[in-house]
Parts: sequence; structure tokens; C-alpha cells
Amino acid sequence: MSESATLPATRTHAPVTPLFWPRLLHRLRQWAWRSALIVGLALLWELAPRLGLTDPVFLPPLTEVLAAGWALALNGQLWEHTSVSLLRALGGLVIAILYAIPLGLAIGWYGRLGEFLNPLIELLRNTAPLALLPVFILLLGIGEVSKVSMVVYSCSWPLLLNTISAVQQVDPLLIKSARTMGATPQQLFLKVILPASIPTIFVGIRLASASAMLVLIATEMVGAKAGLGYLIIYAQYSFLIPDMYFGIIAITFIGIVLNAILQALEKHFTAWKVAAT
Amino acid sequence: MSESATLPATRTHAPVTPLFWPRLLHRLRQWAWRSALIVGLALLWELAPRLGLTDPVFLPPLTEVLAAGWALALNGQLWEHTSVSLLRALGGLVIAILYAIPLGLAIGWYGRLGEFLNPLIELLRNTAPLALLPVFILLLGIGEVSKVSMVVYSCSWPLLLNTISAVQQVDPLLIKSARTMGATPQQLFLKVILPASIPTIFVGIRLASASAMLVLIATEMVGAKAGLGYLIIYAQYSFLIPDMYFGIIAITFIGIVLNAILQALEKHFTAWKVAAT
Amino acid sequence: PAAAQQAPAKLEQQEIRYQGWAGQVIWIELADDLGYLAPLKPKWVGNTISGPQDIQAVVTRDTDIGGAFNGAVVKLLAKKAPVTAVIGYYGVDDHTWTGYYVKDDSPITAARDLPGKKVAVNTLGAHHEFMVREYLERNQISEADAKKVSLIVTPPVTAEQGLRNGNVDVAQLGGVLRDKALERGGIHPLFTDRDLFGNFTAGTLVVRNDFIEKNPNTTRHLVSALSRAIEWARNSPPDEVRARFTRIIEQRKRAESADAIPYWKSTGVAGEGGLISDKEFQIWIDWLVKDGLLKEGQIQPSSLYTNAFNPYASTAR
Amino acid sequence: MGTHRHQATGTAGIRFEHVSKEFLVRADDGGPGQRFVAVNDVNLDIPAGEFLVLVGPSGCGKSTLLDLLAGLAPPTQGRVLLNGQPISGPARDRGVVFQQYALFPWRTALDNVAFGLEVAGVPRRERHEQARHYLALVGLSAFASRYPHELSGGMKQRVAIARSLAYDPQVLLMDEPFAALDAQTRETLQEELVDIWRRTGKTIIFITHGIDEAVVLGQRVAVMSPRPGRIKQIVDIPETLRTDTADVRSLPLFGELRHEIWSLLHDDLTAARPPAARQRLAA
Amino acid sequence: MGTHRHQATGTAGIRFEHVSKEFLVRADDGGPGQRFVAVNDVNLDIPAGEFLVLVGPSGCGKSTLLDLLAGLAPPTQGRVLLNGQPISGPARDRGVVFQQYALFPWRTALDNVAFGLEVAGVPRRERHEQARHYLALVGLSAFASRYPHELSGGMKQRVAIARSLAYDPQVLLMDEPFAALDAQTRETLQEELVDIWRRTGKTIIFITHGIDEAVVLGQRVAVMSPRPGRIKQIVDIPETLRTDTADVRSLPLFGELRHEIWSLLHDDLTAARPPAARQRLAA
Ligand SMILES: Nc1ncnc2c1ncn2[C@@H]1O[C@H](COP(=O)(O)OP(=O)(O)OP(=O)(O)O)[C@@H](O)[C@H]1O
Ligand SMILES: Nc1ncnc2c1ncn2[C@@H]1O[C@H](COP(=O)(O)OP(=O)(O)OP(=O)(O)O)[C@@H](O)[C@H]1O
Ligand SMILES: O=C([O-])O
Ligand SMILES: [Mg+2]
Ligand SMILES: [Mg+2]
Repeated sequence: MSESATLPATRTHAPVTPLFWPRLLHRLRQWAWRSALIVGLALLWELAPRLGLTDPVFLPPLTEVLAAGWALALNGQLWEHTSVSLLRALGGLVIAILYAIPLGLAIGWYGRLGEFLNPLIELLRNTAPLALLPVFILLLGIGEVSKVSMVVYSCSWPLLLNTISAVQQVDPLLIKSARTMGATPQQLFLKVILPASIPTIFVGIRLASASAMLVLIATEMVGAKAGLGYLIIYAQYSFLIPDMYFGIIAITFIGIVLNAILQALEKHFTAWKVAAT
Repeated sequence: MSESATLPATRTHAPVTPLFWPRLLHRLRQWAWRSALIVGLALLWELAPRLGLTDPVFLPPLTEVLAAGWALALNGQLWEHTSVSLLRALGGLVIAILYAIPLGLAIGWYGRLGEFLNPLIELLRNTAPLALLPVFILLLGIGEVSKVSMVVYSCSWPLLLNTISAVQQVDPLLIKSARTMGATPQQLFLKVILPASIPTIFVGIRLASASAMLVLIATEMVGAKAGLGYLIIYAQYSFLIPDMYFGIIAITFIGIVLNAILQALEKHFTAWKVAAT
Repeated sequence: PAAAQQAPAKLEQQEIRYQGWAGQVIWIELADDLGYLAPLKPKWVGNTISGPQDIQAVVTRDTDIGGAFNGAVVKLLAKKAPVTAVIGYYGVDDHTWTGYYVKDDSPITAARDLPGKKVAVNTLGAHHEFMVREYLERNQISEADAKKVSLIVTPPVTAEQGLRNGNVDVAQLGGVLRDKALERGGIHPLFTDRDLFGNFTAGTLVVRNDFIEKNPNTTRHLVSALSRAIEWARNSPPDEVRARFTRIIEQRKRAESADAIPYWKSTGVAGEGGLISDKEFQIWIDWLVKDGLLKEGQIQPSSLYTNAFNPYASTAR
Repeated sequence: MGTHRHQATGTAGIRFEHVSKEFLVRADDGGPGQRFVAVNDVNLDIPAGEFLVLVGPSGCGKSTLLDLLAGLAPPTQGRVLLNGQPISGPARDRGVVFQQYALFPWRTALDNVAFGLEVAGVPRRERHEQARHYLALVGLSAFASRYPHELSGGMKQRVAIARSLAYDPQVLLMDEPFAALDAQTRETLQEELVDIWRRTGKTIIFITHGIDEAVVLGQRVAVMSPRPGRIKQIVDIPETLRTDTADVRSLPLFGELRHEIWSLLHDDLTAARPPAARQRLAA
Repeated sequence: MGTHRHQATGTAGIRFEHVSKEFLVRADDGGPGQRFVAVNDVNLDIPAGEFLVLVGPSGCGKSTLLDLLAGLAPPTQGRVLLNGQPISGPARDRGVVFQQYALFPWRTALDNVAFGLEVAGVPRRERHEQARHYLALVGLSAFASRYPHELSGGMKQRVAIARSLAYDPQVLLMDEPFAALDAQTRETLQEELVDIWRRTGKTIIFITHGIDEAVVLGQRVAVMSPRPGRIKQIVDIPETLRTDTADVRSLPLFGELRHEIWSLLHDDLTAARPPAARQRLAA
């Protein structure tokens, strides 16, 4: 076949001129717009107790909370609690991702497997992890195993549900197309169903990461010697209210950072959706 | 324009013959297949303590748990706890659905609104509701308001995230198409974005319903007069182990029924996806 | 006593809001049942599972009276929360106490064996934490070694199980949980809170300062009714008290069971009519000073409580 | 300039003024974004009520022009005017048949066709009646209650055509609307379309790859050339060709026009082709 | 039966034996499901290496037949055999160009074309080289790194064609592959396709609505009729028509065959049409 017989190619490109100052201004305005609500919330938190709108004993001003956090950071407690919690939450999340996404893909794909497993999944999913906490402790003890298991348990449901739904929504024509090109079931998963499902699966991962932090607090309220959940409950019962709030802030902060990482990953995997910038 | 100028119509239909016995058999086999795991789990629960594999004091056999449940049902407590919890969970869930789905649609649709609200949403979403429990009680008291608010709070995130993601995944061509036919923004929501988003939104609703039951337990630990969470925690502190397990079963049962209703609704709304049966 | 029988002055308020405990009868409920509280009406707003939460609810005006372990009360008052303790409500006596149990085959036989071990307690920052620390201190365990004892919060149902299958080395057990565990045998107490302090009042009920200011007569009437109820329970045969508790629980229709009542033995309150003494607070103040949470002399016990509303204050001693 | 059979009031005139459209695309090597010029400096006047056909090689910017006209994308440079007003967005005065149909998968054929009437608030009975009429027009009466995934490719395209006709927009923008139809169905629908145009005086912009179709339908045929997309030439189709009731395709004038357009398109491609390929095609 | 220019070893013969395909559809009134017969009792032998064209009115079951052949759906009755073996599912011996392209939106044009090679384990360099070759063949070298949503309709279709060619299946199933292309591009690709067919001896089943295209490409043209879909007649295209290097379209034989197929299709529709419509068409 001669290359010469091919159709002509089109090319009409012009480089994009950078516009530095207007862009910077635009960025700044955008940033202000985005952080408006957070700044507002922070101000409200600072002022409400100072103006006597709320009880300053149980809702101290934000600066007091941050000062308490600073003290915790200096004496090393903050790092201790944070690292312990992070390890448990991330460990559980990663385990959940590693088993729940492949399982969800399989369930979404093999109807009969879904029929078989769904009743159990619905049973477990609707059993609130908090109610199960004593059961987990009874069966798995008070150590790390039961804590990480709880995290895995509660991360599983958003991952499973979103993955199953994502698979079921993949355009059947794309699957047909891949099958006619000889894709093995495994390749079909990796090269078609997975990329097509990524946006919905990522929603599942982001929900799971929040779930991980949620049950972590619950599990660290019992049977823990350290961790941010332990810090919160200990501070609460000892009326170290600023410490309690700082624990909450720390957990939120971890959650937000995790979420940002996940969103960056998602953006990376779905780069094809947006035009080059 | 004369109707006579139209193209010919095609019609080749044959009624479907019902095959009663084979169908019944098929149904039965399907049912057996589906319930296999649940039955297995129930048997394990019954036998493990009876055979001494676990301590029957702390994990009593299923039949004992059910007997305790029967006693609760007879003395009217079961109904009281269940109705109170159901009201709180459903109330919170419905409120969350009513505000979070429209908000999610709006955020998914209006990029700038999303930019404005996302930081706050991520902040709140990653603040574990359990850690916030004392704050809610502080700000809203220990009555129904704080309980239902907690449910609304924790239902919001799966609803919002799934709705936003669903909207962003709607085929832009369908939106273009509706706009050229003069659909107002409101009609675009109701007639295009909503139906196209339904499968993913329903995943959000189903996750939210499980979340509702989860935090309910936590909120009913404090300042509650009744409710299944109250029953569980109270049974735990009073060493009424079978009652505790029955409370867990009751919550799970409610969750499963809710989920089944939601799935039926989803099926109804996405009937177009499957061929008639 | 005569003081308790006085016709009440005009009450500024008709209703007292409080949180109850599931499956238990607390003093305000007994006082109401005995008719001491009338014409005041108790208003049950729900149940709680923790003392600190109960007194927090008082500060945040969700309730009018609530109680906690005195150590927690001291911590709260150190934050300048505007409440005052008015009456003692629970504690340790010959029949009511908490043990710190080990398995019969446990290698732990004394305080020196504890560092590096795990002790199960039902809540942090409260009664049991202080008991364990006091025990270690009294047995000359260094502060560094004492820090190596881990306190693990365990749901009550799992404490015994945790002890038996080795998840924890020591478990705090009291009341129904202790009695049920002892029925199964194989465990014995390493020490008890009664070994440490003898009979003492461990927790007090608090009310808001502005409540007292606005409702002095109501406060007096309330505290008086409570103190009389405590005295009734102390002086009546336990069987009669248990029968009354059971009847109250059955009649109030709160979706709970009276199963734990047979395990009730005594009030645990040391002072007559719930009178509070300086030393019951001083011991916790000392601990908080040692922890650096309070400065030496920052708080005097007498500024934390008052016996002024307790009719037994005049007859006591 | 084409003559006008029908100058209905309320019909809409269109004007492209120095219109360009660029897209930001990735560089081939994955480098930073570059501007890709899809349509360059297009100037075009389409009087109200005209039937204009747009032809041009694949990728020359026909659909892009239609998008601009529909108001679905703004031009990078220049203006698109409708009745003298710049187009600011889509509106129901301009109906579009998309190259990829764009049917709503959750609506039956009937409800797809009724969509435009539904959003205009036409009562249920009435809009269903209307929709049924247009479904019959495209030969799909028996498939009213089918969902799009239960229809064949050509059937979907016909539903899309019926949908654009049903709500009666003043301007019809049709992107290869008959591409998936067999010759017979295509001819019938061509007749129907011309009939509707005659009766209603709509302005129609019609994209096709069929040169015959272009000559049969259009008052004028705009031939586009690629790299970057521009209007190369506009071919007037004399009125005489269409008032004639006989088979137009056999007339010599038809053949001439057909050849003219073919050459314009052909020219363009062979010019850009490497010499060897040109030789081969010439052989 | 068509003659065979090329009887390559390893090419595949196909046989439809009393094949029917029914779908369960909702009744028009929303009532219980009914069986809709899309294809009825089709019998057809396609020798290995043949170029068979399938024509027929919209909705007559062409795509359905292709689906059965691809193994994407089982027949309701009858059997479809490939080399004497019943088809049990899709496999890489049969490549499909779908009517709706079915490109992977998350892959660039190049990676779409390379997909078939990738799943076969061809190393990256090699498969990209191959893919580039086929992209060039369809005139899209400059668009290798574009994603499908950045391509025009005709470009997408060309990517789909390149993709099906790139991994070199023995049987090519093409569903209106050139429908979205301009005449010029279409002709070039027709030539390329015939060239490939000649060199490789593939069996090709080609659906089109273009009667000219059918005659130019096919060894045989199977004409289908609807309600329910069956093979109405098979028209042999003599070898002489294609060995000729001159412009076949001007030969009288071409015109005759063209007319024969046209009549077969026309017949069918007019027969089913209400009398008034038939009259009108005849006018
Ligand atoms: N979103 C986009 N991003 C980048 N390039 C685009 C985009 N949309 C279209 N293009 C490019 O613009 C050019 C014109 O595309 P357009 O769809 O208008 O072509 P067309 O004339 O309709 O072709 P066809 O006949 O194949 O449908 C093409 O080169 C295409 O690749
Ligand atoms: N999934 C399905 N459910 C119900 N009916 C279907 C389904 N798929 C196809 N059909 C019907 O089967 C018939 C044949 O469809 P098919 O797609 O094979 O037609 P076709 O010959 O390819 O038409 P076109 O030329 O328009 O593409 C049509 O009437 C169509 O409505
Ligand atoms: O709950 C207690 O404070 O003991
Ligand atoms: Mg186009
Ligand atoms: Mg088809």
C-alpha cells in the first residue's frame, strides 16, 4: 500500500501568546471568590464568641483554638495523634480501594455475581458501623486490626456502590467495540470499563475518604491510646474545649488535603475531557 | 402537508406466550441463589455460639436475639423505638434530598457557583459528623432539631457529590439539543439534566440513606428518649446483649427496606434502559 | 429534720429540666415519686450516657441540673463555667464500689506490674482515670512509669470480654457488669476505689449560678427534696428501695427495662443528705495542679460548691 | 444571489461578518496548547426564507459554522447576525438537526419529537397529536413508543428530523440530516422538506455530502474549502431547475451544476495532495 | 454466486442458516412486552474472501445481521456459521466498523487506532507505527493526538475505519462506513478498501445506502426487504465491471445493475405505501 495514496493532512496552528498581568489579576480575583466563604466562616467563628453571641466556654474564638493547636504542635502531641490517625485512615482506605473497586467492577459486569452478592452487600452496608463497633471489638479485639477493619468496612460502601453504578452506565457500544477487537475480559476491564467509569468511581473514593475519617473518630473513641479521635474525645470529656476544636480542625484539614490529592488524580485521569489550557 | 406522503410504517408483533411452570421454577432457583449468602450468615450466627466457637454471652445465637426482639415487640418498645428513629432518619433524609439535589444540580451546572461553594462544601464534608456532634448539641440543643440536623448534615455529602458529578457527566450534545429547542434553564434541569443524572443521583440517595441511619445512632446516644440508637446504647450499658443485637438487626432491616424502595423507584425512573419483560 | 419539713416559700419556677439515665432511677425522680419535689415538676428531656455531657448541658441551658464526677466538675469550673455544685449524688461505700479486675492467672499482682499494661475504662477524663493514677502514685510508681499504663476506653459490654480474651490486662467493672462477670468467675480485683479512699462521695450535681440567683427558693426546695430522697434511700431496706425503683421504671413508660435494678445495693453517697466536703474537691484540684492544668492556689474548693441550700447542713456535724 | 420563491414575514435573515473560529488543542507532542483555526474569515449573507446548502470536504468547518449560527459557541472573531441582531445564544427560533442525532435516550420516539412543543408549554394532547403527525411524516408511526436504543440508525435520524420540524422554528439548521437514509426514504423526505419550506417560508441551512442532493434542494450551494475553513464559492441554482415537474436529475443543467460543484470540491483536494496521489487519481 | 478474485488461505466463509432475530419491545399502549421480528429466516452463504454488499431500506435489519455475525447478539432462531463453526461470541477474526463509530472518548485518535493491536500485545513502538500508517491512509496524520470530541463527524468515522483495518481481521464488517464522508474522500477510501481486499483476501460485508457504492465495491449485492427483514434478492456484479481501469460509472452495465438494485428497493417501498403516496412519487 503506498503512503502516497492517502488523503491530505490538515495543519493550521498558531502559538498561544501569554498575557501575564491580566492573567495574574484574574487568578487573584478567582482566588478571592473561592475563599470568600471560608474567610467568612472563620470571621464568624472568631467574632460570635467575642461578641457574646455564643457561649465562649464551649465555643471559644478561633484564635484561641489555633493557639491551643500551636501548643499541641510544640509539645509533639499533634504529630503523634495525626500520624497515628493518618496511618489508620490511609491504610484502611487503601485496602478498601484495592478490594472494593475490583469487586465493584466484577459485580457491575457479571450480573449473576451481583445477584449473589447484592443481598449480603445491602445487609452489611445498612448495618451502621457505629452499632457494629462493639461487635468488631468482640471479634477482632481492641487493637489496630479492629480499627483498620472498621475503616475498611465503612469505606467499602461508597466505593462499591459507585463502582457498580459506573460500570452499569458504560456505553454498551464501547464494550461491544472492544470485544470485537479481541479484548480479553481483563483487558475489557482495564482498558474500557475502568477509564469509562473513572469519574463516578472517583466520587466513590472521595466519599470513602470522608467515611474513613468519620469512623476513625468513632473507633478512636474506644480502645485507643492515640489518634485525633482520641484527642477529640479526651479533650471533650476533660473540658479542654479548644483542644477538641483543634482536633476537629486537624481531621478536617487531613480530609481536605486527601480530597485535593484525589481531585488532582481524577483530573489527571480525565484530562481528555477538557481542552488543553 | 398530506399524511399520504409519509413513509410506510412497519409492524410485526407477536404476543409473548406465558410459560408458567418453567418460569416459577426459574424464579425459585433465582431466589435460592440470591438468598444463599444471607441464609449462610444466619446459620453461622446461630451455630457459632452454640458450638462454642464464640462466647454465647457476648454473641448469643440468632434465635435468642430474635426472641429478645419478640419480647420487645410484644411490650410495644420495639414499635416506639422504631417509629421514633424512622421519623428522624426519614425526616432528615427527605430534607437533605430536597435541598441537596437541587443545590448539586445548580453547582454542577453553574461553574462559578461551584467555585464559590466548593471550598465550603469540602470543608464541611470532611468534618466528621461524629466530631461535630458536641458542636451541634451546643448550637441547637439536645432536642429533635439537633438530631435531625445531624442526619441532614451527613446525608448531604453523598447527595451533593453524586449529583454534581452526574450533572458534569451529562452528554453536552443533549444539553445543546435542548437549548436549541428553547428549553429554559429550569426546563433544562427538569427535562434533561435530571433524567440523565438519575442513576448516579440514586447512588447518592442510597448512600445517604445509610448515612442517615449511621449518624442517627450517634445522635440517639445523647439526649434521646427513644429510638433504635438509644436502644442499642442503652442495652450495651445495661448488659442486655440480645437486645443490643436486635437493635442492630432492626436498624439494618429499616436500611434494607429503604434501599429496596429506592431501588424500585430508580428502576421506575430508568425503565427506558431495559427492554420490557 | 425540721428544716426539711418547712412549708416552701413561693417558688419562682414550676419546672426543673434534667437528663436521666436509661434503666436507672436518679434522685430527682425518686424525690418526685416520694412526693418531696411537689409542687416542682421534673421535666425529663432525654437520657445521657456521660457525666461531662450532663453538666455541659447545664452550662448550655439545655437542662437546669446535672451531675458528674467531681474531677470533671473541677475541670469545668476551672474554665470559669458559671455553675456551682449543690449536692453530692454518687460515690463509694461498703456495697457500691468499682473494682479493677485481673484474671486469676494474671501475672499482675501489684502496682509495679502495671506499667506497659492496658487498663479498660468506660470513659476518659473521669472517675476511673483518676483512680488508676491515684493507685499508682500511692504505690510509689514514678510518673514516667505511670505514663506507660495505657487507659483504653471500652464499651461496657466488651470490658469483661476484653479482659477474658487478653485484649486488656485490667478491666474496670462495677455494678451490674461486675456482678455478672463474677457469676462467671475466674477474675479478682487488683484493687478497688474503696481500697483507696474508703467511703467517699465521688460526684456532685451542679446548677447554673444565674439559676440560683433568679430562683433561690426553687433551688432550696430542689436541693432539699433531693437530699431527703437520698436519705430515704439510705435509711430504707434495700429491697424496698429496689422495689420502688422497679415500680418507677415500670410506670414511667420510657422504653427501657428494669433488669439492672436487682443489682442496686446502696446509694454510695457519703455525706448526710449529700453534703459536700472540701476534701472531695481538693484531691482532684491537687491532681490537676500536678498535671499543669491548674496553678497552685488558683482554685479553692469552697468556691466550687455550696451546701447552703442543703437542709442537712445545719443539722450535720 | 438566489431568487426567493417565498418572502414570508417573520422569517429570518442571517449574516456572517468576518467570522473566525479557533479551538485550543494540545500540540502533537503533548506540549502546550495551540490555536487551531477551524473557520477563517467567513462572510456570508443568507436572506430570510432562503434554502442554502453547505458542502465541503470532511473537517472543513461546516458543523462549526452551524454551531455558531445555533448560538452554541461564540465566534473567536467577527459576528453572526440574525435579523441584524448578533446571536447571543441558542433559541427556539433556530432548530437544529445534529450530525449525531442527540436524541434523549430516556424519552420514546414520540416524546422526543414532542420535546420542543413541551418546553413551549403546548398541552399534552395537542403536542402528542403534532408529534404523531411528524412521526408519520418520517414513516415511524409504528415506532412511537420505542426508545432510541431500540431504533435503527436511520430511524434515529428520522426521529431527529421530525423533532426539529415539529416545533416549527423559523430557521432550520440541518447537519447531514439524510446521511443514514436509503435512497428511497431520502428522496421522500427531500420532497417533504421542500414542501414544508415552500409552505412556511423557513430559512434553511442544509449540510450534505451529496452533490445531487445539494443541487436538488438548494437555491444556492456554498462550497467550502479546508485549511482553514472558508467559503470558496457560492453556486446559484436557477429557479427553472426546480419549478420543473419532470425528473430534474436527467436535465443537462443539472449535470452541469453537478459537475461545477464536483470540480470545486475536487480541485481543492487534488491541489493539496502529494503529486503521486494526484497522478493515481487521474489515472 | 460471485466469482473469486482471490482465494486466500485462512480467510473465512460465512453461512446464515434460517436465521431470525426477535426483540422484546413494549406494546404501543405501554402494555406487556411483545416480540418484534427484526430479521426473519435469513439464509445466506458468503464464501471466504468475498466482498458482499448489503443494501436495504432503513430499519430492515442490516445492522442486526451484522451484530449476529460479529457475535454480539445470538440469533433467536437458526445458526450463523463461520468456517462451519457456530459463532459463539465476538473475536478478533471479525472487525467491525459500527454505524455510530464507537470510538473511546478517553483515547486519542492514534490510541484508538492502536487499540486492536494493543490488546493483541503488539509492542508500543510497533503498534504506534502501524496506527500512524492507517491514520495517514484516512488522511488524519495531523490529528493523531486529538481526542474524538475534537474531531469532526467525518474524521471520527475515518478513525473508526482506520481502527478496524489496523489490526487486520480476516472478516471486515462495515456498517455504512463512508456515510459521513464527502464524495472525494469517499472515493479515495473506496479505492483503498478494494486495494486492501485484493491484497489480503479478507471477507468483507459492507452495508451502504449508496447504490453506486454497492455496485462499485461488491462482488455480490444482497438486497434486503423489511417487515420483517429478509434477503429479497442477491445481485451478482460481473468481474468484468471491476477489472476495467476506465471509469466504471459510465459503463452501460453499471447503469443497468444500478437500475436493477434501485428497482428492487423501490418496489418494495412502493408496494407497502398507501396508494396516494405511490401516485405522488410516480408523478
Ligand atoms: N472541540 C474542538 N476542539 C478542537 N478542534 C475541533 C473541535 N471541534 C471541531 N474541531 C476541528 O475543527 C475542524 C472543523 O470541524 P467541523 O466539525 O466543523 O467539520 P465538518 O466540516 O463538519 O466535517 P464533517 O463533514 O466531517 O462533519 C476539524 O478539523 C475539527 O477537528
Ligand atoms: N434493541 C432493540 N430493541 C428493539 N428493537 C430493535 C432493537 N435493535 C433493533 N431493533 C429494531 O430492529 C429493526 C432492524 O434494525 P437495524 O438496526 O438492523 O436496521 P438497519 O437495517 O440497520 O437500519 P438503518 O439503515 O436505519 O441503520 C428496526 O425496526 C429496529 O427498530
Ligand atoms: O460519668 C462520670 O462522670 O462518672
Ligand atoms: Mg460535521
Ligand atoms: Mg443500521
